[in-house]
Amino acid sequence: MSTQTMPLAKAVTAGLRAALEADPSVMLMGEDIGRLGGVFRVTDGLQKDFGEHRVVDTPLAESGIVGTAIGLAMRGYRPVCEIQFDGFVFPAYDQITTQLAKIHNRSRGRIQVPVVIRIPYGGGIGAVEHHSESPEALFAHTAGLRVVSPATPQDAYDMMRAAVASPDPVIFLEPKGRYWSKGDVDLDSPVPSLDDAAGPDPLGTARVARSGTDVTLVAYGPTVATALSAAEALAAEGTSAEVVDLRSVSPLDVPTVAESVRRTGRCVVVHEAPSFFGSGAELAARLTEECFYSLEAPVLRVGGYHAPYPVAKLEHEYLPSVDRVLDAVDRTLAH
Amino acid sequence: MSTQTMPLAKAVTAGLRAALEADPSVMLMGEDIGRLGGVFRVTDGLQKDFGEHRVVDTPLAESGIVGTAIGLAMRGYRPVCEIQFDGFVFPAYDQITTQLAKIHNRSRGRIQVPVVIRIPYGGGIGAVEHHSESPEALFAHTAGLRVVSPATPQDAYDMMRAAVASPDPVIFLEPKGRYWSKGDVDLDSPVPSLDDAAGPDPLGTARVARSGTDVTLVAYGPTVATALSAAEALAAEGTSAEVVDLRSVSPLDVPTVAESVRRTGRCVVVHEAPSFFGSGAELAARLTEECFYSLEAPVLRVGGYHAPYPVAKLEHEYLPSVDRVLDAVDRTLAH
Amino acid sequence: MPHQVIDGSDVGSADVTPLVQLVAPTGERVHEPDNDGDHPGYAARVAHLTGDDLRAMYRDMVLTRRFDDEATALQRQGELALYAQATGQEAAQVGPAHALAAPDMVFPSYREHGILHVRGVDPVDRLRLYRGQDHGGWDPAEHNVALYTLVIGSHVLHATGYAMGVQRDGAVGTGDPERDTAVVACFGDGATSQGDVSEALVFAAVNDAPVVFWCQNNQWAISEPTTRQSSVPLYRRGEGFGVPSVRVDGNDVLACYAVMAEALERAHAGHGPTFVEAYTYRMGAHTTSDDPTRYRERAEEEYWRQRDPIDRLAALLRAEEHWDDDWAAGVAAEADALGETLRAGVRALGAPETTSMFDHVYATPHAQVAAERAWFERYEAETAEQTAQDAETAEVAR
Amino acid sequence: MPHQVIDGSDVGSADVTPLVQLVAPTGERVHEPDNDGDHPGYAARVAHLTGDDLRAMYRDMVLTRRFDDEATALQRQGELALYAQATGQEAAQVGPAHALAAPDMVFPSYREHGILHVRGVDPVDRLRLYRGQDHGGWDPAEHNVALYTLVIGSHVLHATGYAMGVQRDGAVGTGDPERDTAVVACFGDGATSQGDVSEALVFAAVNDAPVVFWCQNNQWAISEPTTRQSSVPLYRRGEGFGVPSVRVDGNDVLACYAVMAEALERAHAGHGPTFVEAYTYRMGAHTTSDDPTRYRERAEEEYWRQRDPIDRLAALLRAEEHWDDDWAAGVAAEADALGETLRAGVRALGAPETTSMFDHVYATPHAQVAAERAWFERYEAETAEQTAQDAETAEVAR
Ligand SMILES: Cc1ncc(C[n+]2csc(CCOP(=O)(O)OP(=O)(O)O)c2C)c(N)n1
Ligand SMILES: Cc1ncc(C[n+]2csc(CCOP(=O)(O)OP(=O)(O)O)c2C)c(N)n1
Ligand SMILES: [Mg+2]
Ligand SMILES: [Mg+2]
Repeated sequence: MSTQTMPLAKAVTAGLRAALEADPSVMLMGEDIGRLGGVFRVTDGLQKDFGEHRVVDTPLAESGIVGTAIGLAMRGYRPVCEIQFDGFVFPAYDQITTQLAKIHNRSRGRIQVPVVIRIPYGGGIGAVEHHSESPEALFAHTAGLRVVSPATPQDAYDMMRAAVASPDPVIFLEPKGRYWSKGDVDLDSPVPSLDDAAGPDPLGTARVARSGTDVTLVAYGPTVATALSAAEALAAEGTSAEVVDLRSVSPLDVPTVAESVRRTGRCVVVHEAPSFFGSGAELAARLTEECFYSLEAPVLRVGGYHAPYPVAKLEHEYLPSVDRVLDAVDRTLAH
Repeated sequence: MSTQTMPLAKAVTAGLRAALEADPSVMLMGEDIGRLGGVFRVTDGLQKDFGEHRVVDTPLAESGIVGTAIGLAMRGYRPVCEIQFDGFVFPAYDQITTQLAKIHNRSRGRIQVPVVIRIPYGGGIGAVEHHSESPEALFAHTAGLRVVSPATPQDAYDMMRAAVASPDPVIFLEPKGRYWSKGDVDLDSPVPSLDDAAGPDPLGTARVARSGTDVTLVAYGPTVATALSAAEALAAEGTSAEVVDLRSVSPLDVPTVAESVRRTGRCVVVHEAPSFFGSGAELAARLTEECFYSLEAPVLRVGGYHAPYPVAKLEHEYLPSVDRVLDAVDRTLAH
Repeated sequence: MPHQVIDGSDVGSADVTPLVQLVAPTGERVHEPDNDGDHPGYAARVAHLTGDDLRAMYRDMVLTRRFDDEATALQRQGELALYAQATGQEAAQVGPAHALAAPDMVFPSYREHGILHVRGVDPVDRLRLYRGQDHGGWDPAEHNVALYTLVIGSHVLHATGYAMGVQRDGAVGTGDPERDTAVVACFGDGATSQGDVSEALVFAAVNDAPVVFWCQNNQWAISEPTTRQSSVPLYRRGEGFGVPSVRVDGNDVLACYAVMAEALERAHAGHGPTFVEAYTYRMGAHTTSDDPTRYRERAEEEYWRQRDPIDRLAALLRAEEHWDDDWAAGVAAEADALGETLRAGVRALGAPETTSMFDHVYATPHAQVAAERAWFERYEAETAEQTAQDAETAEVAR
Repeated sequence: MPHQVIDGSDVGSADVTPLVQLVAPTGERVHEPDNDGDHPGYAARVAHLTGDDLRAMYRDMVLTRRFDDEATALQRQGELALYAQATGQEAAQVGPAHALAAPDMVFPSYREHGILHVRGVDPVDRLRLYRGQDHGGWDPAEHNVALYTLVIGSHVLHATGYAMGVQRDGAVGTGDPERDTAVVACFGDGATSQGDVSEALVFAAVNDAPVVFWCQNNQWAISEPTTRQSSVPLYRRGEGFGVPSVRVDGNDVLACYAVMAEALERAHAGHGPTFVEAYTYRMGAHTTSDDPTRYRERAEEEYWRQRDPIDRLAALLRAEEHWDDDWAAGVAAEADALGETLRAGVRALGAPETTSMFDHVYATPHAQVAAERAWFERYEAETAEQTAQDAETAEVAR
């Protein structure tokens, strides 16, 4: 049996290893990903096993990493770039937004740029400035990028392989605060296919993580566990919460969430990124359009504040907590 | 009498001129803003009048422009940076997001970085790739920045002076498709004060551009004129539309819009930027929270599509048109 | 690297830094001293070029110039949204293009009409972008020419990454001319200020990537002279990153050919990148939207008109008796034919399908695009129906 | 610029590029030939330093080392979230800091503990960031030291812009030492790859900005050796941009002082920027989170431990008879006292007010912040009340 229990970080490693083994055009690029194995050790051992030409320690320049990855992709490679921390993706923002996202379109489909940008993101690890941010909305607004975040080791493994297989660029957000959370991973699970237009989108389909009837909690990445804990607490109080793990921020699987909200009539979206102009806004707008007559209360949002991510000593006041989710559920039930 | 009729572009020029005259620490920086007067001639004549040290032709490097502007601000200057076109702001995105937006906070209020980033934005001028985009949502999500866009020559003049006077960084989005639209400008209007915490926020207060009772149209920058034309057409059909010109995207003047929506019960938000993760999403989410029991229909959005801004030959299919606004109003009235 | 040291005061009004020159403005060959070391001198690199070769270069330069004139006229007639001329830079484009081997890949900026012409990219396709009809226009794989990139400097990193891919494919240092591949990144003087260009030099240098940084210093970045971008000649930029660098007279097609040939040889052999500053002049406006009278002197333009690269090659052809009036008339006729093809072809380019704006946003289905496309198709159909109905009603009422 | 050419093989294991050195690792002065031209030689720039001056440098280096040790211990005890040692780089920090004039402004990266110490930034304040208690920690205006910047390279542009402001203020070339102002941008070998650093060189060069690019090449950017960032010695980077450049032995405090003194003189006089590569070694881990055993050899660390900059200065002091055991004991006692201050001070730093995360987001009122702050205050109050009620209920139930 190939099912193993492992932390989420190691499931990403396993996904990368599987991708490197399956396809010689796959390569990894980033700062310190070689001998060091990355600051989170996600690429640990991969340079030793696949060589310096496939697991590349790059110069300290994020625009250069993504820009050269684009060139490599044009030559037929499938580069997976590691950005060391969320706050350091911005030097590469131009290459991602004006180039990576647009080249397939610019070429009218003649060129594919299958680049994956791995970003350990989110807070809760007691870090200094720029090491705890959640930039998903800043990528989702730009067409041409897929933006995903796994919440479980199995999804980390499956989604990483699907991301590498994707002909479209993928912003792969790894919830670093959950890197050490363990779960079972079936290492023999098939690589989800992206070619089947009729089938479900393997990178864009939400997952009902817990069924419920009274309220829908929507989360992704690091807040799925928060939402599940909140659902647990609510169950103890007699409220049945459904938890939807989005997995993807672009596209959003609105049908799955809307189906849930039509049943429960209430919805709370939970993410670490600031609420203002965040994923919760898009979801709330969309759900209100789709479920107007089913909603008993406005879709509520529990997210970060419109402030720079605070100092580590305050991050637990900033991050969406179980208590804040419960508070929002109370408010939505009070309607 | 100091009221003159002038196109919006010239009202920006007048605002810059007034700011340069009023405060010797004000300076302009950008590519081709000197002898050429900028590709839109917005800075025409200013280098001649204020010298090469106050109106600076910079090297061709947007990160360098914003990064050195930050340093100049730290030394007590008030730089106004011109980004030549919307699509070229991204090389400066890191400096704007991780530095400009955060330095005041990082220093716990000890340092102010009063930098204005002028960006001619939006479409409709038949331009090539990267010359017609609307990046406001990509700035509004980041705390520490003000994001504004004037729709009239008077506002362009007043808001430019307020932006330069602002101790906070301002992303100043100039609707380039309306650069040649004329209006009256009172050149003696006082510079709006930003110090008065009790008074209305001179950079963050919406304006009711037309009163109405049946539906609220919310717009800013280039789409205000579109919304007004739609309101005109609706009036002919017997529907009374109120038009709110937001003027600011961060902050959003939710109270003004909510007050309107509580009266009309219906709302359509119109902007050129893609709807997905756009300003309309935030507004819809917020208005639904604030006006849940007043809304007769979901807040609808008329915006750009989730696709790169198209080739010039198709831009009028992409841009929110009067017809598309009318269609959305029909849909909201059908609820 | 051998540097041919010639007093540049003849070609640069202000800048007197030495640069490689093989043909003087008068059309005579410049005699280059023999080189020490392993590398042939630059003159040796053009010694094999026959009269036919030189005439082919001349033809390409003339056709490139005509392309510019026709495109400019089409823009004036409203057929193009914009156009950026290469006029004055034909030697700096046709010269290097003639030195390229078939597998070599070029990453142009937006003004490399001469290179695209030599590589065989269809002339009408080359104007799709400027017509506002396409963001690209041709298939990069067909002629090994990447698409134009309008964000200054970005593609220089793509070229470098592509070259890193070439290395991984083992397509350098094999000695097989059908196999060994170099990559050329074209950019301007202004572009050298962009961080991306510097980062490309870093990546190319530490990886020994087979890339040639071909910088056409046409002395202007829109309205800004090169002195706003650098206080020293631009070719020195490469050296600071460990990339061998050379400055060439960009109005001397043979010197450009020779310098590119050397750089390609290095790249093909697996010896890494080269940085070239081709010192030339943008004789026209930045684009059809630009007005150079606002920022530069007529005298300067006149000075450079006297140093037209096409005239220089014509002078060489005459001096070396390769010129032939019948042949020249044939080239002129070809240019006329090109003009006609272009006018007819551009006018025939229709507008793309409206729904095409939803095409190729992703290579795989994406729910948001699918939903918006479906909405748009419904909306378009309804609008069309409404328009038809309105017309009918109007008909009936009449 | 005079380049003191010394065989560097003694200080660099792999790299044998010449570099300025005034004190040999054994503690003897290196005899520098007289310079031609207007500039004094580097040795002349340290000739005025007295025994007291040298002892002051030694003291600052020892206190900087102790600061590192104490901060590292505090991190291990859980009092700091993270810490980045300067150990091994004391000469490359204390040397230049001693050369600074009062009005000069320093833009540090995140490892410049030696510079901050010399400039007088409060030691406890210097650890607020690393405690996760503040994103900054001190008032930049108080000691002319900007805040630490964690996005590699960004602040090098800020320094350049600040220097452009200095020029506009007329605070260069006045000859008045209280007025003439230079700006120092500190960054590492890894940072040189960032586009922002190159752009800063562009802006500084074309504007003749009074900025010194002080690059401490400590041979590692976390796990990557400098060969991953450049194929040539880093000091050459500046030259490619037209910025005079020099390489100095970063473990020789006098050479660092002298080279900085020259660069400052140039900046103060209005003669523009200088690029300095201070060739040194990061003796410790990158930060307390790092594990260098994964990527470098013990032998290399040992090699450099033998070349400790503090030992070198001690040897010089001994060789020139400035050493005094009582004085040395005094310095050690001072270091002990610093340790105590630090331990007590850091432990006493409370957590900030929870609502402080809404402070200073903007300097002016902003509706979104105001609304969220109001919500948070209500929520906090309710939660507190709820907790109190729960406690009461529990009390009653008992
Ligand atoms: C990132 C970016 N900033 C600004 C522009 C606007 N722009 C287009 S061309 C140009 C000047 C380019 O000068 P140069 O690199 O010398 O090339 P040339 O046009 O002279 O061939 C500028 C500023 C752009 N296209 N991209
Ligand atoms: C833009 C950016 N990318 C990545 C990082 C993560 N990071 C922090 S320090 C460092 C290495 C810096 O090396 P160097 O510039 O040599 O300075 P040193 O730490 O050796 O003093 C890296 C990659 C960062 N802080 N900023
Ligand atoms: Mg140019
Ligand atoms: Mg280092």
